Amino acid sequence: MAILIDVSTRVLVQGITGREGGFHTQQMQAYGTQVVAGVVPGRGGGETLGVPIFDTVAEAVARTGADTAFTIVPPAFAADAVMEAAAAGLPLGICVTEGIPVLDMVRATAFIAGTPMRLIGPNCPGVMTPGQAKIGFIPNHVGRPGRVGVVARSGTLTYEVIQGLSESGYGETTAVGIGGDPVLGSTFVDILPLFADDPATEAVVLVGEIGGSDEERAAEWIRSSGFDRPVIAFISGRTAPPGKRMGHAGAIISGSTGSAQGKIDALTAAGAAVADTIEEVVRLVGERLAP
Amino acid sequence: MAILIDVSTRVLVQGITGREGGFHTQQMQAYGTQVVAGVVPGRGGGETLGVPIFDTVAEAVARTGADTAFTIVPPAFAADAVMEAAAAGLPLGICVTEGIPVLDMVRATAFIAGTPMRLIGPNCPGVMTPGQAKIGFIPNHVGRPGRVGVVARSGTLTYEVIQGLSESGYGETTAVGIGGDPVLGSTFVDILPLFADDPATEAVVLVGEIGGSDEERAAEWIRSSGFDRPVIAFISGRTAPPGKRMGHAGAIISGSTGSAQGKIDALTAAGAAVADTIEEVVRLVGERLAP
Amino acid sequence: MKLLEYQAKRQFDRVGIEVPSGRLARTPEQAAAAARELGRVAIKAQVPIGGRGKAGGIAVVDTPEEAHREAVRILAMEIRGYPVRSVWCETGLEIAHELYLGITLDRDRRRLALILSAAGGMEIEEVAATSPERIAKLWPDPFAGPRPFEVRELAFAALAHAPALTEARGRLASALVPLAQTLYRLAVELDAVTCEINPLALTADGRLVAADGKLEVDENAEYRHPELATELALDLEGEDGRTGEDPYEAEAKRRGLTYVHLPGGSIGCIGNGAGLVMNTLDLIQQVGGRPNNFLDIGGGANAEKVRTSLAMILTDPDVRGVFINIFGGITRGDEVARGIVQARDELGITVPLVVRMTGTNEVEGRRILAEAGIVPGTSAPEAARKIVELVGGAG
Amino acid sequence: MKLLEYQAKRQFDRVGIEVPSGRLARTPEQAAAAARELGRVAIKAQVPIGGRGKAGGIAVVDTPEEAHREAVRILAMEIRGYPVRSVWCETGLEIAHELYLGITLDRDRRRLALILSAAGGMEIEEVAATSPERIAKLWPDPFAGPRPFEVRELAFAALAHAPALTEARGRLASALVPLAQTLYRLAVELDAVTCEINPLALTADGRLVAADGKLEVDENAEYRHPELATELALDLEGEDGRTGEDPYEAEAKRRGLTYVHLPGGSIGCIGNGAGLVMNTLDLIQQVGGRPNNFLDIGGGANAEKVRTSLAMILTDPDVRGVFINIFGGITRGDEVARGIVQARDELGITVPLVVRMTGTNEVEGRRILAEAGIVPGTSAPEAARKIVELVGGAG
Repeated sequence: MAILIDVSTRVLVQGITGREGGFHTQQMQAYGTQVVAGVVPGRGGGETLGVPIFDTVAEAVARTGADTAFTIVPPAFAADAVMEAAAAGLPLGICVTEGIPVLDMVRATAFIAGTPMRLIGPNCPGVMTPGQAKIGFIPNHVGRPGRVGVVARSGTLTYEVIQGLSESGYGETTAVGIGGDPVLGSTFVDILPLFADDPATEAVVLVGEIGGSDEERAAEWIRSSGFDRPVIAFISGRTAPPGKRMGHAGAIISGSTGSAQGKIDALTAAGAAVADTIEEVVRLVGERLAP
Repeated sequence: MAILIDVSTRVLVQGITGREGGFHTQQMQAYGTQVVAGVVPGRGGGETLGVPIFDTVAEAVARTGADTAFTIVPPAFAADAVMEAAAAGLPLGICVTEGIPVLDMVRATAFIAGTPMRLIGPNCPGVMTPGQAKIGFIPNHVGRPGRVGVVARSGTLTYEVIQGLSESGYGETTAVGIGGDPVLGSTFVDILPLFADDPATEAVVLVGEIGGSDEERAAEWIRSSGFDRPVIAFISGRTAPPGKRMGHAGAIISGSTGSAQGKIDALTAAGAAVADTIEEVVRLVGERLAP
Repeated sequence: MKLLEYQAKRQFDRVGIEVPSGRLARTPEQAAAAARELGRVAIKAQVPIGGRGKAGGIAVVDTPEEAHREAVRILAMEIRGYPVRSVWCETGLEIAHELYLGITLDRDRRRLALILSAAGGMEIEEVAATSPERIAKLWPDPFAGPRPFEVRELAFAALAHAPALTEARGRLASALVPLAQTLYRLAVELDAVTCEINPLALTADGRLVAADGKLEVDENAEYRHPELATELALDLEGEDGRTGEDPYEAEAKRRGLTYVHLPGGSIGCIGNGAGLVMNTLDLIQQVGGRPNNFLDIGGGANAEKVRTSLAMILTDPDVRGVFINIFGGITRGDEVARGIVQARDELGITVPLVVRMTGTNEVEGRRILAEAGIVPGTSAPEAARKIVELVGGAG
Repeated sequence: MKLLEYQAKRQFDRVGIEVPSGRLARTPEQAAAAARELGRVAIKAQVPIGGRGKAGGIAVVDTPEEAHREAVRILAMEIRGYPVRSVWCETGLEIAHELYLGITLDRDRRRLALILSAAGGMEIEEVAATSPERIAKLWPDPFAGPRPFEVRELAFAALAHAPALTEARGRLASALVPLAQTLYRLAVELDAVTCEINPLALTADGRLVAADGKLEVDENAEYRHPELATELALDLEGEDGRTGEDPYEAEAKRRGLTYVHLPGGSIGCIGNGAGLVMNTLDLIQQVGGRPNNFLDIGGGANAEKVRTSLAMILTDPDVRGVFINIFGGITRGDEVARGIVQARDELGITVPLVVRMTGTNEVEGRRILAEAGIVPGTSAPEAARKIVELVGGAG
């Protein structure tokens, strides 16, 4: 079992002829992900990497039955690309673009709220269901089919956690990098219920960081929903100086809800085990999984 | 029985302290309509005509249980007033204001589409359920409780029809003046189904005019819905010279759908009886009502 | 309120939509100067109505002398009733393809519609009627306006029917995004109910240029754009004050009345509400009379407005009787009655006045009329028969 | 990007939000001239940080001589690290009441929030914490912006807690509608994540005036507002090029790097991805080391960027070793490895380099490093222990 993507997922790539778009399409194909269409306005009718190209998402969907958009276009065009995919009726979009103006995402998320789309990202590493499919940047070799769900804000820490879980033999059901921007398509509280509905997920690792209140809201959800699987959390940025901008637009300490300690306290109070290091994350997962 | 308004309707007046607002509030009170609140920003806490005034619609609704807005404010402020009433959750709004910029109504109708409100108007004479309540301009003495539903674009022709039906003894269930603007909250196809659901309405008089395609769409609805009561129609403006603007922004002949003959043909084909004069309307109603 | 071509183009230019270089000329000398400056130009009559090309209102000239001669000719023209007050002298374009891009109010959808076709030019209406698939339409969200992807979808749909543009479609779609967004913003800014570029010229060197423009502003929103109304009035009225409109209608507009002249008719008509007045006209015609006008005093008119309206109607000597049809709702019978009596007395009206009065404050209104010797009826058909009887039938 | 007060006010003024009259002065002479022109003025230090009043960066003066003297003093100040480059000389207001009006990004709601309070001034944050009911909030539709009735509702909610304004609330609500709409449009136009008027002064004669202003532009959207960035750079860097920022951070910004300096630390840190670098800092600290910086090469960095980053880090002589932590995703190990080897050779780096490398193209990357004599690890905690061992612990 898995969430969001699996072996049947049919991916459409927006920006497939770009340098990064092409490289990561190849990586996804190598992983076994079904890439069924590319969309590049004005280049419809062509082909790249064995994938047909279309002028519009609507046409690509009509012709290929794509069900998931992978958006990897420059920041100035990304919000519009996400809206195009949402308007075409796609139920899932994954946008990895970094540096999108935040008001573009305010408008894009408002728009997709009126469509069937669930958006992951932007500025996220994507999603991997080991052994089935991956969409985004997560390195192909790190995942291993298994028992643990992963949801993380930081891209590289997503990789760290996946690698740790894989090397220890626990493996992952699905790993979701939700991204580090202030305005995201999905936050922890949007992803955790999906794991709750996935019987194969025996525990969840939540990787947060300073800034915003997504971790606090996750803690509140864990508490109020009666989520019945162990949650192991990790919060990065504990040594970050307050008020310094740490690269992720979201990672600014603002008020008590943004601090690492506030998040750790909230998660602990909700029954999550909070680790100090990635190694400890893996150890705590092991202690909590049924033998 | 009736549609839209009845003896239990609780009306809130936006613009109650204006010259027209005050006069027509008195007329409505004289008719027995329950006017429970007025809204005039900055004059909350006051009272006029025995009606308490509030600063906002939301407060007026919370404090008085008003369920219908009567909007009689100058054109520059009317669309905003309608949106305020819609945002406050009112299920019915009746806006009589004439001269509202059409793009204001484009925005207002888009806004209220996301609210519970059904809007009648703008630039309409309002609604009367004889013997129970009236909201708007329809003269108090013309109506008489009875058997016929009336839906009309022109205000004054609404009065003519009501008077004719009343004097002939048939009377009305409810008469609805939907207004003459190009962008309306409700058109014929929005009101006809309400009469279909009202067992007391034994026949419907539809008063259209040149311009737009609302009459054609009404004909299509009558045909496709299997509406089971006689429809007697009247189309005004048959001697109007093409291309001349006739005061109602909507009454411009534009393409074949806008012409009087096109409308008459469509309604006739849908089984409606089309009269040449108001007197004939009344006669045709009489012929079709059960004795 | 329909703007003239050059006014529409000035608006386009202001918001960054490319238009051909041009100069407005109100005299042949100015036209010659424009040709001296710009070289080969088209001299185009500025009238708020279509069909000027067929009427001879456009000429292409190569020299200042020719420009002068053609301007003399065109400035002396009257096109479908509109005297030509000015000409727009504009450089030509090397046009590779003519597209159509327009915005108009769609009543049924309650939105502005954005319309694009690769089949621009004079026959766009015919194309729309015979090959609707060649016309692509979009109804943008009224708050967000057209989004880039929506315009691209529109563009690819429209260009799919123009094989000559297949290669260029990606570039054209990209160029149409800001153009359509700008045009839409302009329409919203100006409260336009029509905002059209036809043809939208794709030039030989790949630019998109507005070769002609139409802009019509919602009359209910004119109060938000007083500068446009002022500008237009200046352009339509020459030094002689002739506007090209029916003189009675021009006068009525000056007096702030909603009036349509029906020349040759003998019965003046006044009523409250457009539907009622239209019906009044129909009634008169049905019993063999000929109405002279449509005059709607609107809702809530006072005595003064009634007086002004009666005075207006009687400026046409063809009017041999007046039918006043009042069904008071927001309009009050007593106010109307006072206006009628005042007008009769002050203006010394001698033609027959037939008044039908019912509705709000009708008792008081009828009393005022009766005291002044005017006997009001309550039935409109009867009143119509009476005025036709008094004035005589059609012809 | 935080604008200075006078820049924010210039934006307010441009869109029609009233601000007090003022002049920018970069010299005491200009300040004296401003006082001569405007009379009694406040001389206000222009620094992109709060607390300047308490720091002595504001003075009210009555004469040009006083203005000169105070400008000399304030222009010599450094406020929380920022040298004062200019002063804003502004006329005073007769303030009857101080309100607060602000717009800021609300992450949870994914919208801009419009915030209004009748309790404006310095203590607004305290009011928000202790009397939240005195702060009214609105989250306007991102496409439509705040609608008049929404602003009125906001205004009546905020003013309900200010008995002194009860009588004036209707007039204030009316005035706040265009003000809030204009401020919101400005925020959207400038991609502002904060746009604040505090205090919003209600003057004795009933006007609403922006007595102070804060404007922060989203860094991701700076490319849409190059003029603002240019203007701000001119104002922050004096003739000596000092910006008031940490000199290492200023240098890093010039080089286009995402770098935060942690003065006094001994271990330079480089990683790909903010989360990973933050975690790298945490790891070093956990095993007793002191990181000198945060440097995120971001996703997809090439060899050149790695070289530039290493060079940057080593400009601080306190750095006695470097930890490079790479978990390749969009970043490719081979590119990073090439950059490390190039940098070491070209820059002649002698301090220890510890590289942790895994992820995309790690095999090729590790081969390149190994061939160059750099032995990469794959475990971050191990690598952290190693660099701390080589450099020595904290202190």
